[in-house]
Amino acid sequence: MSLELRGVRQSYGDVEVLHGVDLTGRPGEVLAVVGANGAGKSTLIRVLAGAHRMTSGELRIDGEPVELRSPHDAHARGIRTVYQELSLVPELSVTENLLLGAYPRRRGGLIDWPEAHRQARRLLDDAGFGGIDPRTPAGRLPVARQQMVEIAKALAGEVRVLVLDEPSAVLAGADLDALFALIRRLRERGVLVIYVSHRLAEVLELADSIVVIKDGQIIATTEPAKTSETELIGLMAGRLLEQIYPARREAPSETRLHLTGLSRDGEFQDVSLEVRSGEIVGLFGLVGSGRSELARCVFGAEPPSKGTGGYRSPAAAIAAGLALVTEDRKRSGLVLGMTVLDNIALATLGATRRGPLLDMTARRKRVGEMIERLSIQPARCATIPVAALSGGNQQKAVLAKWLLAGPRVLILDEPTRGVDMATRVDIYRMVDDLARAGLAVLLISSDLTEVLGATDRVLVMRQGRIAGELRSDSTTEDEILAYAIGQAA
Amino acid sequence: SSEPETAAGGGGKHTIGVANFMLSGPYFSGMDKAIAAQAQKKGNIDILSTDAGGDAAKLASNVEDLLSKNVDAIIISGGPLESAPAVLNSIKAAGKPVVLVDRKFATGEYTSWIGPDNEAIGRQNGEFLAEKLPDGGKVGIIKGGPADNSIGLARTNGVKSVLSTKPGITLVEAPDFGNWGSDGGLTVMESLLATNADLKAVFCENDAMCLGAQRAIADAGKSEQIIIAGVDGQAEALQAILDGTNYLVTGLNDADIIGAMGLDRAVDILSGAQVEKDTVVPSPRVTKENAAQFQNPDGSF
Amino acid sequence: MTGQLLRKPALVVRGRDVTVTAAFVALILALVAVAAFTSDTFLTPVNLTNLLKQMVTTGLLAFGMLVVILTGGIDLSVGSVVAFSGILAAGLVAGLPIPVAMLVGLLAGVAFGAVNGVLVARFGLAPFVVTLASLTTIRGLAFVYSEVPIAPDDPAFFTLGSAMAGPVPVATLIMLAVFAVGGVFLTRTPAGRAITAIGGNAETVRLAGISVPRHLTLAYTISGACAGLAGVILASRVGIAQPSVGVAFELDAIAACVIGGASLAGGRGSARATFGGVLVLVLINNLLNLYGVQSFWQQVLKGLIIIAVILVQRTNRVRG
Amino acid sequence: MTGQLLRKPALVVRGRDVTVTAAFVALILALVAVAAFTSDTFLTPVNLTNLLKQMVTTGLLAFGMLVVILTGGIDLSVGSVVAFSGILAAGLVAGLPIPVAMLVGLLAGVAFGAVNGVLVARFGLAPFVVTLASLTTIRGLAFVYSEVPIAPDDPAFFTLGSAMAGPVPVATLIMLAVFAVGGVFLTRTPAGRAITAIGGNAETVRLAGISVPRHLTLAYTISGACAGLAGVILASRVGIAQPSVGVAFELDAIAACVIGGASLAGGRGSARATFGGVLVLVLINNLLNLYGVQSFWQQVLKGLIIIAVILVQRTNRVRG
Ligand SMILES: Nc1ncnc2c1ncn2[C@@H]1O[C@H](COP(=O)(O)OP(=O)(O)OP(=O)(O)O)[C@@H](O)[C@H]1O
Ligand SMILES: Nc1ncnc2c1ncn2[C@@H]1O[C@H](COP(=O)(O)OP(=O)(O)OP(=O)(O)O)[C@@H](O)[C@H]1O
Ligand SMILES: [Mg+2]
Ligand SMILES: [Mg+2]
Repeated sequence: MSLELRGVRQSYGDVEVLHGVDLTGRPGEVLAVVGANGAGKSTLIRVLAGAHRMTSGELRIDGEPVELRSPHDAHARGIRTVYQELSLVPELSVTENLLLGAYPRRRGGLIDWPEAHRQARRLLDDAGFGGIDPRTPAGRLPVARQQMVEIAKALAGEVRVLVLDEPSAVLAGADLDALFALIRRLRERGVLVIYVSHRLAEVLELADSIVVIKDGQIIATTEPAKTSETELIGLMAGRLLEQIYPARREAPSETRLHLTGLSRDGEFQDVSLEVRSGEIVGLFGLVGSGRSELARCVFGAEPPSKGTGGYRSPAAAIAAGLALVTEDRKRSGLVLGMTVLDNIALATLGATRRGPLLDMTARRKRVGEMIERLSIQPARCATIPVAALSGGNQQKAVLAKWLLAGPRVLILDEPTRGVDMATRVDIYRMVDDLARAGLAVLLISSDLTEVLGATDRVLVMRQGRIAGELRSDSTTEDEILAYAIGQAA
Repeated sequence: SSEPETAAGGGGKHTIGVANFMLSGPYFSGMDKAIAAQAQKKGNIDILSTDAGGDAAKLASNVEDLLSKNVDAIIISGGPLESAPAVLNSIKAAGKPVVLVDRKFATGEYTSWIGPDNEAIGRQNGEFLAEKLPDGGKVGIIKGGPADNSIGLARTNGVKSVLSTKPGITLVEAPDFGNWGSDGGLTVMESLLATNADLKAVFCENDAMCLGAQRAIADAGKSEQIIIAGVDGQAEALQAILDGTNYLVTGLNDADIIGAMGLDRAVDILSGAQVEKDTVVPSPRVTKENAAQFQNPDGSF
Repeated sequence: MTGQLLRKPALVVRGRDVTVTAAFVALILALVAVAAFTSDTFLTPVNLTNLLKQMVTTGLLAFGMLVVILTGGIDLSVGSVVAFSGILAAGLVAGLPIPVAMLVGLLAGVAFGAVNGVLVARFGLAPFVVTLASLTTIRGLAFVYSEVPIAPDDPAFFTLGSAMAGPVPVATLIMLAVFAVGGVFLTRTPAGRAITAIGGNAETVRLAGISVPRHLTLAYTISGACAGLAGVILASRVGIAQPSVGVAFELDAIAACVIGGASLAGGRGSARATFGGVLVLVLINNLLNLYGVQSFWQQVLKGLIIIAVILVQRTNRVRG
Repeated sequence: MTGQLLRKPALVVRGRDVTVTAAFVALILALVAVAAFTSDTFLTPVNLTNLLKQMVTTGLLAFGMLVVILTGGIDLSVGSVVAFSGILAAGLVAGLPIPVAMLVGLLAGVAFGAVNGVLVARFGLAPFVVTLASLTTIRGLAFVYSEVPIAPDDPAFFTLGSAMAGPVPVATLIMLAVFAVGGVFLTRTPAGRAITAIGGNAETVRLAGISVPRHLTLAYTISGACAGLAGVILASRVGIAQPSVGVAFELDAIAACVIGGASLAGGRGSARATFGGVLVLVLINNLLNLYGVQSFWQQVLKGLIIIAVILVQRTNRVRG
């Protein structure tokens, strides 16, 4: 079915976020929506999903004006949405999450669980995600699997429009391929797929047409053949970014992080590695290869079962100069209800004191400088809740928190997930500056280009072990991937 | 400001404050009502009643509220409260008379007290049970518990002081409290029956618990075997006694009488009369023979 | 919060939560075994019947509480509802046939539950405070209805509470039926699953097109209904309805749910395990009485035992 | 959960949570105005002094409760601690100087709080159940210590509770000092910020190198200390310590926090607004008394007014 948005405006409270968006999608089309953090992509999607009523404007389906009163309404019309934030019920089984509200029933009205599991199985198989056991509680699955369940959930019943908000942010390797294959199958079946992503390479590969949204307005509509990554970034950011990755000139000196035979049962085994002052070491692996667990263990968040080099507790790690930017900022990076100031000051709570009291002036000053240095937007955000920032700016706030602690070793776990290109460039630049100033950086990433572009060395993890070590300037994406999937020569 | 009013009222328009420690028990709410009813009967008396909901500090606040409204006298129905020296002090400081009804406070100065002799009620019950159990046997005791300790203790001690001297009678105290309610009396009795099937009688520290215990005994089919003795004279208990059930006796502790007397006492004091300091209201033994005369269809308890 | 869930997930088998873990069953059996070996009285028919009778009120309240707890809420007002429903039913016996009077008593519980539900669901107020306020108001109303206890003359009023079906009290059978039907409701009907899911992630449920307010209201109404039923049965059992009855009953009900492994954050808990929690509480009370532990020490021990039980429950869950 | 946070952010001005909204202040002023215009008695010095005295216990308990609620927990045991601390202090007067006896009473509260804290923090047990169990145990211990109330002879025992500093009771000054110092503690010390942050996201706080167990324990210890202090002051004010005092005190304390806009999920709430909540509760009680509303109707109305107040609070927050 074709879908048309005319002059859509949407506000949160008094703040208008979408200023008259026009958009047209046709059946069998993959329509990519790209834009910087906070441009309004997710808001647009929530309007399409019936989760927000638009302030003004019109939605036409097959030329007919319609009003979406609720998510249910949109669902009934075949518009399915996979939100940017995972929204499964963690306690419930995958089956229940897939069928929530639409269970198969026996005569007498009771839920037919065996049939429900069969239907769930079928949904997962049809989506190409056969590896997931429908009886597992959703909360037990790794993030990537949860994302796949979300996608499969959207496919129940008759789908006519599928809206995906950054589905690839947590996927990699075969999982990503499965998603692309699914999207192509859907396109062939005449489904309109609206696809939001910060990964421009995959947008260019997948999309039929691309719209660029900036500050709540569509500023360009184009096609992959007629544009390039650089041009898109320029449009999104409103400035030209001549170079994404800073040129690395490695000058490593003393060893700052040294792991020998570190293991944690069931998660990773026998990991030995070194990160030296002034270098950026990438840690690549497929989702579930144990990189995050390794980082948490080094940082003292979880005890190791064997080996040396990890710290006893986060406090000990911080005292030794470590900083860990975790992969899930909402769950373990931020206190969402607190102010930006409180969040940024959290890891250095005791640092600004006058007697037993916090020195509020000094604290505001320190944090203010950091907000400026990382150009966190909006600029005067110190006293607003961090939850009100866009994703990319939240990520910068986490980084700011750790930079205030003046670390000697910085571990970054997927620091650019969900972050727009312009901001990424800022982050790469910042990390590079830090390395040049003598920091040792361990960069965990599932983004191959990033791993190649931003680091000096790459360690590849596979099934909890270090499977290989490569030099970034003399290897290729294929080679790294080969190690990651265990097919290296 | 009340001085001219009193003068204009031509002799005896008074406001009397009633400070209830708690109203959530039929005995206590009955007391409150009896005071109000007697004031109504007398005319010319305004009653301001407060309830502390079982909270001693709230009682103190309530009394302070009453004093700030410049009441002429205060009646305290202290219920399970053992004493409230600070409250009595503040009333004294305000120069107002205070009449205690039912509960005599262990410490502190008061103007007058009207209430029962709980130990005497207990002894009375003990003697009755001793008469009914000439061959001895086991007598269960169900206590109310924390909220009302010394009153309950006095009643139980009264019973014990008599029965422990009788050969052949053994006393079995239930380990758990009945919390002064019928539901509590029921469960405690059930447990007691499980461990002591051969009880011949049971004494509870008030009628409400006895009524619950009576059901438990009936459910166990032991109504013929076990007789019941309570305290208070709660309407349902009087009915049960009159009906000739195994509920044989209670000791009258009549909120209506005590309440009315308390109000009268306060008025007497205000009119300058010389009054008795402590007045024990007799608690007649109520059995089938005399129960009818204590039934009061208009009574509030 | 989500983080903790991820680290200690509930077991789910065939779409059903399994919190009645082996260790928990073992704990109950151990309690029974200790009781049987150390007390001559424990296994006597009289005592067993007592046990069956004494679990009725806590059991009924605990099931209603579980439903509310599954949504992530709490219902503090159940004790007051017990009082109100009981005294209303007893009061109405004067003018209405007994079954009708009792039904009206129960319906009063339903009505209070629905009001709680609407305040929580439609107005978005915190369940703790809403039901705390209604605890106060409903208790007041019970006293306003009758300050004094009401004891209906008609002995038929006692039937519901004291009738026996063989060795088992009818009231106990009713309570068991509530658990059985309630268990099926929670695990095998869309409404039951929606209630469970709301406690896990209300926003997701809303986006799935399921009405969150309606199901929240339903949950509180069920709790009100259970409390109303408990109130009527209790009044019938005691033969006297007291406006002061039921103070702090909510605490035992909540304790039963938590001992049964329910999470106060919502989304986790089962009818069977909650019933286990009720058993544990009733067994503890019974044992302390059989051993003749004095009342104050009973309180001291009861608190300590509850802590011990949830420590066992927790250790078990972390390992599991 | 996250969704809700996004939709209703707390107002935050200059790094401090501002939950004392204009409407809330207006509400309190309106209550005062109504009281002043409709009752001759309200503005009399005697009544105002009463008000000051009446807010002491609820105030002290509410501040301690706030600290625990900020961490996302709850402390149900405060009422029992009030009883234990009071009776211990009164009992010790026989052998110890009065200030020392009172200090020991307070320290008993600190100790109970610390035990609650350790059970919650180190063993990861649900605060609701831990403090529910300790409510029972501590109440039992109070009775074990003395079944009967203790009234020390020495009139100096009354001083703490009844001394006046001009028109203001000393006990009220102590309570106000707790709020003042406590407010600074919560907003301007590392530990206070950590406690607030834990309620928002404990995992984030842990990874920031801050000891979550230590701060949780601290929070419960503060609540225990406040309850101990309240217990000692109460015993001194009444002149007699009863083991049965304090039942359901926790409910008013929690209500005060919530009326002041604290979130029971943790992370949101302020000392000032909680003090406002205490004021509202005390004013409601005082007014109902001044108007001579009958006791049971007082209960009915009190519940309804609490609902009305939090409805106003909520409407205000959603708009804000
Ligand atoms: N619930 C909300 N309340 C208030 N403001 C919001 C809310 N959600 C989003 N915003 C604001 O609306 C703007 C658009 O946000 P939106 O989430 O649509 O951006 P986005 O393009 O999806 O960004 P990202 O790439 O970071 O996901 C941002 O400025 C954001 O801060
Ligand atoms: N279903 C599951 N149940 C329990 N533990 C799991 C499950 N799936 C994964 N894990 C554990 O989590 C570990 C690491 O998963 P995680 O997804 O964090 O790895 P990762 O390499 O950091 O990948 P990414 O950060 O890209 O998600 C796994 O090695 C495994 O021990
Ligand atoms: Mg977005
Ligand atoms: Mg990871």
